[in-house]
Amino acid sequence: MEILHYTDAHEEFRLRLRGFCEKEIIPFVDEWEENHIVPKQAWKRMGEEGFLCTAVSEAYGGPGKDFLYSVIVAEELARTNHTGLAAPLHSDIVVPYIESYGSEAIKKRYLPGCVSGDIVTAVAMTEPDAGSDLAAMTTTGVEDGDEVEINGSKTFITNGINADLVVVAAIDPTLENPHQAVSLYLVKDGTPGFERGRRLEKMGFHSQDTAELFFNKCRIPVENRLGEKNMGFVMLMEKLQQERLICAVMAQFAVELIVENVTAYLKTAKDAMGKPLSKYQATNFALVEMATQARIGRTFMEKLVAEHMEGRDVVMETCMAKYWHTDLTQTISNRALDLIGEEAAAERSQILRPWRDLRVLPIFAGTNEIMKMVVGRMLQL
Amino acid sequence: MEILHYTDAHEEFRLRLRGFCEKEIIPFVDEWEENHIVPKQAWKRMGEEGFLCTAVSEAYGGPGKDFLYSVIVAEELARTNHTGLAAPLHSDIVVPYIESYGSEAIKKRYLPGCVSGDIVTAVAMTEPDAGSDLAAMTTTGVEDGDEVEINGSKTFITNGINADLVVVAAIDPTLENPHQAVSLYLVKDGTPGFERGRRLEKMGFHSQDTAELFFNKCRIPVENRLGEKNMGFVMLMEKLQQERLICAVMAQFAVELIVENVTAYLKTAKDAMGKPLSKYQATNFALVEMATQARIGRTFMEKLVAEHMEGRDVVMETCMAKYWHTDLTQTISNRALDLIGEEAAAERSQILRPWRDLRVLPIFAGTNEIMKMVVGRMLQL
Amino acid sequence: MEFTLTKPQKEIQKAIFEFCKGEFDKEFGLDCERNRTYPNKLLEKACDLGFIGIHYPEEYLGAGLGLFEHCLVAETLCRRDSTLGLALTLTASGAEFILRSGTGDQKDRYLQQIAEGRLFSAAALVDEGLGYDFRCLKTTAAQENGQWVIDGKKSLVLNGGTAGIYVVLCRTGTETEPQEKNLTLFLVEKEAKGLTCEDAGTRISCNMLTAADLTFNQVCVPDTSRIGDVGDGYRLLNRFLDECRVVLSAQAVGIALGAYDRALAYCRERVQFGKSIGQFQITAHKLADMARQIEYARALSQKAAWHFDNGMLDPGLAAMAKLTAAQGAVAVAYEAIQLHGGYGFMTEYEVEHFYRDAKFTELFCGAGNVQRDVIAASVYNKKRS
Amino acid sequence: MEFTLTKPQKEIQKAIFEFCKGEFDKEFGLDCERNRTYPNKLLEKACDLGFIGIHYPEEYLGAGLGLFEHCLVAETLCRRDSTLGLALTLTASGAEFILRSGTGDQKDRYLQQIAEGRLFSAAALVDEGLGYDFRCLKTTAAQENGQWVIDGKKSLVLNGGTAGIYVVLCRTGTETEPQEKNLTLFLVEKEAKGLTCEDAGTRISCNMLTAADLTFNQVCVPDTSRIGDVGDGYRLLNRFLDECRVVLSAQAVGIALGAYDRALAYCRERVQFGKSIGQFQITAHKLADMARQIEYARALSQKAAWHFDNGMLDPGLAAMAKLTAAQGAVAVAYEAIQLHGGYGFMTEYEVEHFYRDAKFTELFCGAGNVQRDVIAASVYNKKRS
Repeated sequence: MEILHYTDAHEEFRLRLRGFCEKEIIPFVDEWEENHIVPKQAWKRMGEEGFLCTAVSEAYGGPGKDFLYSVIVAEELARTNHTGLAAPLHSDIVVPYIESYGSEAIKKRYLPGCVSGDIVTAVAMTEPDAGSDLAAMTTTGVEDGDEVEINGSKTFITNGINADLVVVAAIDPTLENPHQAVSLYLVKDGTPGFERGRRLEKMGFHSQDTAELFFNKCRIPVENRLGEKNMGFVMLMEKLQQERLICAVMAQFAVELIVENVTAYLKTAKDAMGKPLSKYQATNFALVEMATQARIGRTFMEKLVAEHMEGRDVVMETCMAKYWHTDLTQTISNRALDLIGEEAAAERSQILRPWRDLRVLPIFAGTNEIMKMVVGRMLQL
Repeated sequence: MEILHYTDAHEEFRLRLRGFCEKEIIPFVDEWEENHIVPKQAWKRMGEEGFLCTAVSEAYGGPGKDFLYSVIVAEELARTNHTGLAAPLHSDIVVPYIESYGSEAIKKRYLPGCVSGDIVTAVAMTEPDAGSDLAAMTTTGVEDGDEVEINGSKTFITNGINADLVVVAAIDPTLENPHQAVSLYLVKDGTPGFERGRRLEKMGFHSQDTAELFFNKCRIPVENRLGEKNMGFVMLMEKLQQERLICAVMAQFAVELIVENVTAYLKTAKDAMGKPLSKYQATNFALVEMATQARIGRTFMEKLVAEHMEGRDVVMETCMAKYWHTDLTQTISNRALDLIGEEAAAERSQILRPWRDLRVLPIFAGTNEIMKMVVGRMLQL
Repeated sequence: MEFTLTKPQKEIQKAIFEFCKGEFDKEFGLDCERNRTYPNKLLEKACDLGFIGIHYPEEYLGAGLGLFEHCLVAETLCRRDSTLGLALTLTASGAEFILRSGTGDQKDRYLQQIAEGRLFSAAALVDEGLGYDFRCLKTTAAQENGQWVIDGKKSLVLNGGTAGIYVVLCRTGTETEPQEKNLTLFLVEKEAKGLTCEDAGTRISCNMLTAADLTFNQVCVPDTSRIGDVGDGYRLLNRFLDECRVVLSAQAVGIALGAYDRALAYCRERVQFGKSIGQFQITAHKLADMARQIEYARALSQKAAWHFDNGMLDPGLAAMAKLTAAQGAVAVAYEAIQLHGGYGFMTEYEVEHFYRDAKFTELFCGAGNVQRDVIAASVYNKKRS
Repeated sequence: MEFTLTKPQKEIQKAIFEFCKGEFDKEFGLDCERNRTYPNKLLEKACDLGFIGIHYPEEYLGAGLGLFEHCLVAETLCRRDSTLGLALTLTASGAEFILRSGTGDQKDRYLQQIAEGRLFSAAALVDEGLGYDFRCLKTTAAQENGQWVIDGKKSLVLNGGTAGIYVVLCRTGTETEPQEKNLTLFLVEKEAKGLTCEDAGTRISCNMLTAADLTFNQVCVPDTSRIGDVGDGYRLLNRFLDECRVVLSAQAVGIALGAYDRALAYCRERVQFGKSIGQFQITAHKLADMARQIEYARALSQKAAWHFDNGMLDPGLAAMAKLTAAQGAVAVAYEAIQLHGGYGFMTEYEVEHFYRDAKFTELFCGAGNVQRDVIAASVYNKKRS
């Protein structure tokens, strides 16, 4: 039985994207890693080819395709062995806030650009002192008349440098309960008082422009608010399922790529007597175990994708998957290095980059500890 | 999406079986564990109620139902927290050899009894010096005229004492290659030269009568041979998928029962201040992790059941599942004891028995190391 | 630093190996466990040879040696037979309270008999259903005209029913007082009126020792039965638990060694696919990881014992040694079973009871999370060198 | 047994802590690593203070102390800054061959310069693509009129390109001869004609040190450059690997300690949900397990060093110490990152480079399965006491 049903249209899309990655992404990945950023042009090309925001409806310039297209984009991008061109973040995490909660005017104004790649988006939640504890947020959004003034700073913002449009979470300082005081605002590049801090140096994700953002008396029109005032937390909650599912999907594909690569490496590499390393029993069993975990992970991931597409509430299961799948990336990538040995310590081995990049998966989009807290609550433990 | 589709008929069957277990099994489990055997009468009752050999076709007195009924039996029996009444072994592992390979006469003679519970079956493969290495088998089957003489000994035979009919693997001593020399024979209780050795004392599985079997100039009619002469290994291979799948299914249900029980225990037990132990963060996270593993295991198991029912070749996947799921029973049962602490060391805690019983799962029906060898070969590592 | 046993220590080890060779019998051990009968003769011999209570002062028939030597005895006995080894080294459970904190009179009264194996002792600490949480304990002791009256229930007390004396942890202060102040320890003799022991049934292992649930109903003891000061129970309890955990770590190391010895021997003999299974890399690596786990667990266990003898044992180190050694023993015995294949699950091949005994050491005196709480408390506010 | 450092050892530890406090600078270290520039001045100071080559004989400016003290230096430096610590203690890679097996002339020629930090050395052992399999090595040395002519390729040689001397493992016997007989070691100076070094690019860590692929094309060396006897290379290689693994285990322990120190400090300061995150049980338990892993890895590492100094080091013990300490360091640094949340992934919070440096110790000198092979070989035929 197949859990997911890919049509010919899906497969045609996948092949087109794969060709695009081979021609326009993979050859430039090392350069992007060097530069610690992906050129805007690459985003634009993705948009031109129809690889961004595949879910945005025709009304706003999108193709209005199903979630499987997002899964395909995540899978093919995973195979480019870099993280800078963070299309899933843009298409499946940030843009949905705009499409779900933006006013008609906002949607008409911004969504076509998001689809075309002219507008790169980012979401700004985390603050220096508000990581796992979002309620500790101190960035304020004070609405007066038809304007909102935003003050505060955000950190760890993916696409922080490239972003033309940022969804910013800010709190109403006049209210007691932070959970009922957060609103989401759209801040455009170039708005006075909106400044970008330094690009942050990281263990991995080198091709991705992670940065701090500062808002200093940053005034925006009130119509740039997404959804109801002070309903920010509710909106965040509503979007959690897809956000966490996408993390699990990315993790699963990363795992499969590593297993594929390390297996190929160890079947090719030979000992002094010409025996393939994969025939050493300890290595052989390790590869079997990794293949098994990848297969089990794939099945669970596919089931959640199917249920998500059916519109079912699988928030708890996606939290489980976010932690389980991202943890799996750690055991698998560490084991891959161990099996290859010293040569894996060189960047030229290509197996090292995913090990560096993936380390952040158990941390971002809600640490795995937070995932377990949420699941624990939902299980009423 | 549901991977498995249980009909009302399935559910009605499950409820009937659950009621039966509550009335006729659970109250006697402690006694059976004491006696190290399950009374024949219990097998008979299972048969009378239609809980044995649900897959055997009407032609031979069975109901000819689908594999989901076997899954239901495995699940409900798992909930009786004992292993003696090994219906899955009888119904889904041994009897299929008879139905698939027995002559019409043999099937007419024995299958109705297998269904009614008048005949309890066992399969005798393992020998003192032929465990993982079946090719080292030394039990011989020499056919002369219309009789076969079997000589040798077998060990670790489940239902060894209760068995009325045993499928015995024996080797033709005149042939070179053991893989082309094994035949399967049916030996009836009471056949001269067929003797049972001592019941083996074990770490767990106390209600199960594991024994040695001896064949000393044991002569049976040649028509008791299952299938072609010397095709034993091929027949074994053909049945491996279901055998290993059933192990994974049993393991999965054992895991779910433990998670359910330890969670209930820790939600009920309170510290000196009345705080439920499940609210201690370390315990809370442990329960979340166990629940997650159970859920992921369930998804993979269900997918394999569905594919098995579709008649697809998932031998490799079932080998993966046999090792992965039975290993999971070990981590889960050990963790359950750790979370409960000293009280779990007492048999009265009920959580101790599964820990003792399950230890054999990674060993029987092909050790998990053998599973990995097989998968490694199928992956062409 | 120095990483070898002294000559006398090596001799103790050797003496015990010989004792076990002569006195331990597999079938006998299995029978004792099956029938839940204690090997009294064996204990007597071990006592005569001075193995039991080797760390007791000479005046109480001990050898006046350290906990390190006692641990060496426990490790070696458990290695030869995990079940007999535990049975021989757990008869004095709770006696540490008397040894470390008892009055001269209490010592004179009990320690010698214990060292002779004529008297079993038991530590009755855990209240029914409360585990290692000693805040506002339910078992209480109230002073009534010069006596103490004890009421309460203790669960799963090892040696309960056979012990001649029980060291009982009671709350003598109010519920609202902190546990550091409201607990006191008392000695209760088995004949005490109002004390009833109910057998707790079979357990994961150590079934040749008894275990019982105790009920104290208006049990009166004189003030001279008090161990330590009133309200000093919690401090003494923790010192006791530290010592127990160090000994448990040594027992666990011995159990791991015994399981490893048997697995190694089996892997050398057992032939499958035309070669001894030890020749397969996957088997060799299992043995390598088993040996490695034993090596570091043993180093940590010995370090903890040495620290105890030098008066510098930190509760965190005791808990680390216990958790590491117990986990190691469980992992090693687990693989020992796996390496034995079907035989591993069979009683007669012994490794299965090494696995059960290993798990016992992991659960006894607090399982993983209890130990982690202790370690965390001791490291969190400390600067480590 | 004894489980404390001697007074002099404690003083060494203290002196290094002070040195680090005064000389180590986070930004400086990060810059060196970023720009792949070696901190020569820092090395000179460390040499002047006698920290480097502390285990060398006095005539070569060493302190004539043991490997234990050298390990203590390495552990302490790595704890303060894993990257600088590794950089300072890996410049003499391969020099152990000279120290342990070199001729008097070879020692006079090189050891002092090494101890002064004026000369880097490198061990060129691993043939391209062959890892730690030294059977019928492809790099050969043939005798031609009194000289040896070396041909072959070595991969990813640490200090390749900067080292003044290379210790090169060559096959001098036939392919059919066992490795125990057909290998020989030679000293090759960097100026040697026919030796070319190609930078291997950036690596997981230690980028302030160089690494290169070496090509030996008809490189001629006199017989006086031979280390040990002809055909004795394999034995010396293994002694060398044993020593390296013990030192690596100490570096790994230091790395783990450093990551732990930072995580602990962060958990005390960082407030979320109204309390410092160290107050959450799950955090406390992570810290407890980190501390425990460090404790046993350290005990094993120190035991191995002590065994080396007492001439009783078993290859299995060296491999156990290396694998245990490296795995521990990786696990501890991993959790240190996790406890830092998003900051853990950021370079400026340091723990990410501790994690990379920890992984380096796990991969260097043979990863897990290489170590397990060594351990298995040493335990399989041995009776353990």
